[in-house]
Amino acid sequence: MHSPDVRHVAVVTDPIDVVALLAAVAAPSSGATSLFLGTVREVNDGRAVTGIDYEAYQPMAESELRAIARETCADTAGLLVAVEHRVGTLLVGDVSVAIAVSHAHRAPALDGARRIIESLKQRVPIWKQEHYVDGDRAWVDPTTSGTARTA
Amino acid sequence: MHSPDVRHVAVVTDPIDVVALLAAVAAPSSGATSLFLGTVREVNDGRAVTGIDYEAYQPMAESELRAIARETCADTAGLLVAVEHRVGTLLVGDVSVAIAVSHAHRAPALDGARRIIESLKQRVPIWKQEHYVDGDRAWVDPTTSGTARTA
Amino acid sequence: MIPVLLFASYADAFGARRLDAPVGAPCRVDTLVDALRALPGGTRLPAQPLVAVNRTWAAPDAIISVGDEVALIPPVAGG
Amino acid sequence: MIPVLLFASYADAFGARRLDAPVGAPCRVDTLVDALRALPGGTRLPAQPLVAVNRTWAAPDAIISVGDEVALIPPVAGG
Repeated sequence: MHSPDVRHVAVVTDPIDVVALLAAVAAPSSGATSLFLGTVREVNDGRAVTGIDYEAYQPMAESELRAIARETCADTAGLLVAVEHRVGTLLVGDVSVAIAVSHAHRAPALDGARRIIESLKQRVPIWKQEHYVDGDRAWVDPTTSGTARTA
Repeated sequence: MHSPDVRHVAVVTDPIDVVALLAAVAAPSSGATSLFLGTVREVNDGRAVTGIDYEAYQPMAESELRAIARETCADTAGLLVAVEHRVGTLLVGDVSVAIAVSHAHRAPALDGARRIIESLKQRVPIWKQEHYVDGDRAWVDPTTSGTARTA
Repeated sequence: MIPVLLFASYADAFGARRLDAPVGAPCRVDTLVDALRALPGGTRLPAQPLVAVNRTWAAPDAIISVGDEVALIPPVAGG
Repeated sequence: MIPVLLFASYADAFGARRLDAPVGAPCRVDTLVDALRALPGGTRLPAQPLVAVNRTWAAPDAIISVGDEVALIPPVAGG
């Protein structure tokens, strides 16, 4: 399925280059760009977090991300999309996911970025294990609104 | 009115440094950042555009932008906001406005950026004169969904 | 005379970025607008142009005092 | 035996990132899950764990064929 509007999709281990992602959706026809960044924060569910290990089922994560991007572009003509998700050990403040969407007009660009992050959280096989200040670790399980402690 | 959540507001003539704006809203408490960029596009209302002159009532534009940022932060605890609007002669692809909003969670970050760009377009005294390929120029008048031709 | 700042299409209409409105302060905002409308180029103003006094939006019945910073604001088009 | 990929909390549960399910292909997805549940650590699986076949989400009644890439998918938590 050819889709030139999906400019870039990748699951990466290196830090995400946000400027490169914005450049990937830049076009003379674009009047608005929406960039969403997910970052590791220092507290989750009231516990102090020092970092997160992200793990992916790499080939399926990339194909699901690409499918989400294609479906979003198919529903809104003129969208350009670039997405990266990072895996590995991230520290507080690190960018875990970046979604760049451009369009001639602002509403489709803003709606597109929102749709992609919501879909990503529903169906892309990526997991995160939080590291806590006390040395404990737990896999985050959104289906139970919390975490499953390990070890 | 003291408002530490409004990290940065400015009307500038130099190119907008998007990375600096993102850094201005970075915080260990942030889990999501939404960046909105307005860019000059090559076509408006069916006419080929070569560039845009942006003009501002500089002190009022800054105070209105700051008021919008403060009101947005006042309504949603934990938002961090940074905004720049550029004035002067911009070419196709140049960033005219950048709005960075961060929050612990994604929905407030995304809603915040959208609210600020919508309010900006309603009440910040900034104007744009489009330059067309044929040499014509016109001030954009959103109240008539079009442009007022000059000279 | 009340000094008035002009911008964008209104500066083009009056051929100036600043002019003196032929009316004395204190006066209402809509009185100032009527005085501007009588000047050369003033017919190009819309029915109710926006006005800012001291960098804040002002209603038609707001009062302009001596020394206020007054600006006539064309339809805004930022972003 | 059907080889199955494991990730995250499921890899922790079984103590492996890949194992062979004691069931022959072709078989249904839910049959495979029942076979995994009988293995050491299998009681930690939820009632209906998600399964992907050839990197695509598979329903409980989907059929796994010889040579398919099968993965047991914990609740996803990307972003």
